[in-house]
Amino acid sequence: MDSNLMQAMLRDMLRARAFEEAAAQSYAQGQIAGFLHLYPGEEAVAVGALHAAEPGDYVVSTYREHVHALVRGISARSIMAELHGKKTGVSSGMGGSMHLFDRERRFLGGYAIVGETFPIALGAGYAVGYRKLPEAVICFFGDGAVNQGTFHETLNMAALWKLPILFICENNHYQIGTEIHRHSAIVDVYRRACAYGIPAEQEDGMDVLAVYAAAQRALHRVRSGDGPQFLELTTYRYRGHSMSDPGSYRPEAEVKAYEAADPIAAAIHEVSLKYPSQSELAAAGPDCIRQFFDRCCQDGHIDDAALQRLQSEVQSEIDDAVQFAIQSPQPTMEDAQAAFTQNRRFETLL
Amino acid sequence: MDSNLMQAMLRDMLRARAFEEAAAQSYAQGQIAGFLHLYPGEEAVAVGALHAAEPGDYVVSTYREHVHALVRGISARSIMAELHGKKTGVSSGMGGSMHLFDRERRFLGGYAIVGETFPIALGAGYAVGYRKLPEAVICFFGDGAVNQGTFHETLNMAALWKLPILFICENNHYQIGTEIHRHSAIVDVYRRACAYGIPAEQEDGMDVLAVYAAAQRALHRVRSGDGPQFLELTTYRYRGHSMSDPGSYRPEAEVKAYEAADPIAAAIHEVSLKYPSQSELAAAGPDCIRQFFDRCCQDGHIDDAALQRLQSEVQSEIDDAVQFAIQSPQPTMEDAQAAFTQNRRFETLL
Amino acid sequence: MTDLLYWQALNRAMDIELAEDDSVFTLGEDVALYGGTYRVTEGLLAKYGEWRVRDTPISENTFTGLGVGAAMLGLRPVVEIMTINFALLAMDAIVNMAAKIPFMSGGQFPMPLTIRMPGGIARQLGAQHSQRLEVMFMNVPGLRIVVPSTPQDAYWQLRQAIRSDDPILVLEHELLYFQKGAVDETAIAPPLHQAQIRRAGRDLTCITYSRMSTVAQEAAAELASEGIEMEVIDLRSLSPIDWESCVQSVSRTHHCLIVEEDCRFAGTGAEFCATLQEFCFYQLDAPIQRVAALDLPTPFNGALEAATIPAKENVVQAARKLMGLNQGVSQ
Amino acid sequence: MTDLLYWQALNRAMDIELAEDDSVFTLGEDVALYGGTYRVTEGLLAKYGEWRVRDTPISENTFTGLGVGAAMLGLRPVVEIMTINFALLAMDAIVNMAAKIPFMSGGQFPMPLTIRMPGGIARQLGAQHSQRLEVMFMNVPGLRIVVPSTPQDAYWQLRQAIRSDDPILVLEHELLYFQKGAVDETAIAPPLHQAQIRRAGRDLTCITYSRMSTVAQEAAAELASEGIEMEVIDLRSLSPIDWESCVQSVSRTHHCLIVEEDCRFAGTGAEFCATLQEFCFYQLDAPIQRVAALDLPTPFNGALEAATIPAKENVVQAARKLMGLNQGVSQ
Ligand SMILES: Cc1ncc(C[n+]2csc(CCOP(=O)(O)OP(=O)(O)O)c2C)c(N)n1
Ligand SMILES: Cc1ncc(C[n+]2csc(CCOP(=O)(O)OP(=O)(O)O)c2C)c(N)n1
Ligand SMILES: [Mg+2]
Ligand SMILES: [Mg+2]
Repeated sequence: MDSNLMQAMLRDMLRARAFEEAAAQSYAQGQIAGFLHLYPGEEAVAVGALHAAEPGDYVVSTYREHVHALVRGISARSIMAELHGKKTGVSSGMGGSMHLFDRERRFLGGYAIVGETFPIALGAGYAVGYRKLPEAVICFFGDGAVNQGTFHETLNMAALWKLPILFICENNHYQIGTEIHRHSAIVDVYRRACAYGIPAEQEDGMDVLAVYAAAQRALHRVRSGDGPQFLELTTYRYRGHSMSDPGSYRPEAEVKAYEAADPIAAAIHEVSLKYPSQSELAAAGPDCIRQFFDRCCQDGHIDDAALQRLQSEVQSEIDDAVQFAIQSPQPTMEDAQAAFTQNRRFETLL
Repeated sequence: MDSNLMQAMLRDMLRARAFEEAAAQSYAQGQIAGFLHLYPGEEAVAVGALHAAEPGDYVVSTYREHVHALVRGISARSIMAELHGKKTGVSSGMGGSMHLFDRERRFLGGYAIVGETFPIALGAGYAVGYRKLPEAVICFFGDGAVNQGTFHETLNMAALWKLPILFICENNHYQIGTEIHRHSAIVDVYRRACAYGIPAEQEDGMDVLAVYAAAQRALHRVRSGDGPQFLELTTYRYRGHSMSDPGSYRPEAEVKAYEAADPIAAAIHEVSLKYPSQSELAAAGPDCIRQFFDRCCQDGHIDDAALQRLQSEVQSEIDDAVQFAIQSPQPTMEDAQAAFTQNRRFETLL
Repeated sequence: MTDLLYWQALNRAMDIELAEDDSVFTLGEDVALYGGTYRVTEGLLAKYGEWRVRDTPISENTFTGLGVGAAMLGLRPVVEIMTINFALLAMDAIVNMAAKIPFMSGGQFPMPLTIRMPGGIARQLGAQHSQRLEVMFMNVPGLRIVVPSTPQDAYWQLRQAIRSDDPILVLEHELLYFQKGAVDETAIAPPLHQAQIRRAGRDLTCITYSRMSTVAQEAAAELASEGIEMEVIDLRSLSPIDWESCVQSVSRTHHCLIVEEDCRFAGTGAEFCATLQEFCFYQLDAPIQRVAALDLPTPFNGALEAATIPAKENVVQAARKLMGLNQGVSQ
Repeated sequence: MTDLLYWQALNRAMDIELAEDDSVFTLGEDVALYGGTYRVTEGLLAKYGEWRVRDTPISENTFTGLGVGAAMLGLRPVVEIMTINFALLAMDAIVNMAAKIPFMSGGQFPMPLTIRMPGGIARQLGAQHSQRLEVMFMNVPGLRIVVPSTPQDAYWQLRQAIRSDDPILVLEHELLYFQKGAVDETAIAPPLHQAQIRRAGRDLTCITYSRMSTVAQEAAAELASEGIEMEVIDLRSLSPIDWESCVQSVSRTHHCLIVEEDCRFAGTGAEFCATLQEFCFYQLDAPIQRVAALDLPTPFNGALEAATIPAKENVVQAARKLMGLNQGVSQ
């Protein structure tokens, strides 16, 4: 594999991790408010898949989309500024963490209502098909999202009309606190695609090279006019669902919920906002970044010194982004009104 | 097979046909208004399936539900009266053709929004499971309904919690004017069930004995705690989608729509409300009633004379139902208000 | 100037927009081969092909959302929801997506989406098929709503909606499709949201829209024979509302009657009333009155159904009562 | 009498109803193992088991519809929709099914269904998570809506809703869950839909509900220091509305101010205003005024977000202005 690509992917994985950790810190310091859904642990998915994409492709994502945006080429500055609600944010401070949009980079947004990415991707796919262009639409969603009606409705129409869409399920096995066994009749998500005749694969979402290869294959088929493709990438998130979720339902909460003598003091809310313990992490399999770095070393694409340089470059980029966000101006109510009405070509009465 | 059962099923098929034809006539005479969705051609489905059901089972149906209601044991009088909007109707004239309800016979209603039967059946199945009763819920729906999100959401939950539901798809290959190839990525509807691990079968819905046997097998599994089961019954409706639809999109409309020189005078709306021609009917396969009658004769359950007796009995029953409906009183606004508020145990202010 | 049925006027509007701009397309259940339940898209499949006139499965939320996604890529989708009753399945696409994306993206994405659907009470379709849900959309900032009551307005407003970069709902009415009226295709259209005085009058102002505009005009004719001159204002748009026209009229007549087919409680008329009492309080000689549908699901029975919605007689009586109400305490 | 947080009061209500009637059960996303996003169902799984406290997939329309079907079989489901924003996906189950089945069946099927959900603007959750959709449900005959603003009401009204045979929406508020208040579990509850005077006053009447009731009371305290005595009426129920209490108050004070968190245009306040101007027109010294949210999707930025919804200052100013408006022309 091409060394530049390997290095670029490693860099993006490091950027992704550093970005999210910085965001968590800003949140803890009260600089960021609202819901903040972080990505650590899942980096191989976004990085592998989006490195396989072309600039002409469209990307649709969820509320857990900072890393998709970052890898897609949106600057850390403008993403971080958006998380801070600033005017310089990619959505001008109107959208926030869950609603990053970038028209230029064909980033069609982060959506906060689970299941919305499907129809948006379907519409984009329809538009591409309509214009008979060689572009693809990449649609990200979680394992919990596949139980929304829109999943089903979308896959049917996408297959019926052979639209150029790559569906990527980021299966981190949890829908907030509900494990996949308790939300889905079938836990191998890719098997859902059989109901529509859509070719589907399951891949190790902790292995960025496997993700990259699978995404490339699938995108090739999409571009060849084979219609929609489906990729399930199994992964794991290290943090809770969002910054307001300790994530402590995994795994001891199950016991605790039943143990709880006093219903009001149920233990599952007491744990602090920290990472799982080393042993829990180990049980989840090797970290995707560590794993990829080892592979890069082994294949001679990088060494420890280069890694350190890379890490410090990445850290400066992210530190700069945070500074930029903090120093950026707040949007005004006039900015809000302008965002609201700027596409209005007709008069408004009164 | 038991002779009584054979005769009962034949009788119900005749009743079903006669009922619907009488309804069509009342509609043509302006006695019935609104949408009227008729069942001729599909009788084997309702009759076979519901004869396999127990009185303790629940039935959920669509706007095309007169025959389900009739076979379930609701009198022709009270169904016909409901179609006429009368106070003596099974829903007191408040529901109409698409909303037949009968609490006593566990007939949970006809629903006019496509896809609603699924969550209703799910809730009934949940209640039965909750009480650990040996009852089953039978959920009817069309081939067009499987593309609603509720289909997917329901099948997932039904399978996840192993609820006692028998899903029966009445596949007549059309969603109003849209043939199944043009609304579903997969035309063998039963294959949709694979996405939830629900056992599924496809059966000839024109053969009442095959339907009966399949429904019995499936209901047995449901009652044994095997969780939901899925049955696709292929069938054909002889009339248009409803009385306001000539049904003329089959098959010549396809040609005509493209032929139409003047867009405003497109031919597909010009055809009158009649049955398809003999040749079209023949192409659809033998009529389910004729086919079953032949079988009954062959097996010695009935002869021509008995059939004539049966037919005249059935005709009197239906004629009586029509007379009853016509002579029944209209509901009053007080009846409407009573239906609206009669379950209110709390005060209403002002 | 030709006489067209309401559905024909819509069909003409669709045809012209499809012809003039290849980014326009339409989709919905049975819009293509069948030509549309109310014939609005008749003949268009043959002319424009399946990518531009597309039959869909029964998947309202998603095919409406498809329109949103396609609009983000610069197409101008016209989504037909077969009846407004099914829009309840597509609320997420309309309210959470179409209405909010332009704003949430900081203005990056216009939303040139048109959603057409008939609503209102037709004849004995039962409670689930007899809804008037327009008020649900009025409270959603970012949506615009037009309610044409004549073939001419249907023609103009659908064309304008398709050309707008905002998401616009075009609410048709099941009982208007077969009404005939003159359509001038060369005349210059009034602004999309401007109200229209359908009949001038000095004694009281009737604010109404959609099919009730016809009912109100009939009532006005009857009232005139008794010497009561009722001005009838057809709003044509429910969001935004042309308050200016309403205020001018009410300031002249000092009496205001609202006629809507919507259920009365928290219906569209509540907003008309609330804003107008604010603007015109000191000009009003009596409280604003609403004539509206009963707060009851629609009964199937024909006579009861008719009794739930305003008829000419109800409007006439309310107007008479209002004119006699100049002093004394109401209720 | 104990001091409880709002969520704890709801939790107590759930616990008691589950204990007292085995036909009660609850379901929703993360209600069981996780104990509910706002802790309302905490501890209930351990006590009642999974059939009675059920985690669901993300399938709002269908699990709400499940509640409808189960209610038809005589269970008393309490459906939690995690936030009201997701109720847009469940509109068909709520509006077309729950609200209409009792009527369409000619009264055969009661609908003892409770749907709980928090709404309103919390803190920087973005436009899709900051909705107040209550007005959408008000226009639906057959639904009843309660909006408890205190722990005591939360406790009472949830219990009453569960015991009712009508479908009832219990609209909670994200910012109220961690408010503390006294809860008397032995006191007799007022009727479910009765409004409550939170503060008496002779000069003007403020009609409000849910979290804005708190804001209005703060404003009233400030106004009192200027000599303006504002009566604060907390509606507690949006459908039906206790007009009697409102009319009595307005007839005394001759001034009416509506405070709602809803977007102003066609918001809940429109109905309050429309009906009250009708009932009280001749007692009013000035037009009824509405203090409401801006007609704008909610911006993410914290300062802008706050500026879109009414704060104490806005209420104080509106009240002052209203009291100065006794003569002259408005607007
Ligand atoms: C329609 C809807 N229901 C519920 C929620 C609340 N919610 C936010 S994220 C989430 C879990 C989604 O899980 P998954 O799809 O697996 O994505 P993940 O968070 O694991 O990346 C839920 C239930 C929502 N945002 N939208
Ligand atoms: C949600 C919804 N969308 C559209 C309709 C209009 N409609 C009524 S029946 C029907 C076709 C249903 O086809 P299918 O499920 O195959 O049942 P069939 O009529 O063939 O028995 C449609 C589109 C509806 N009633 N509800
Ligand atoms: Mg997940
Ligand atoms: Mg069909």
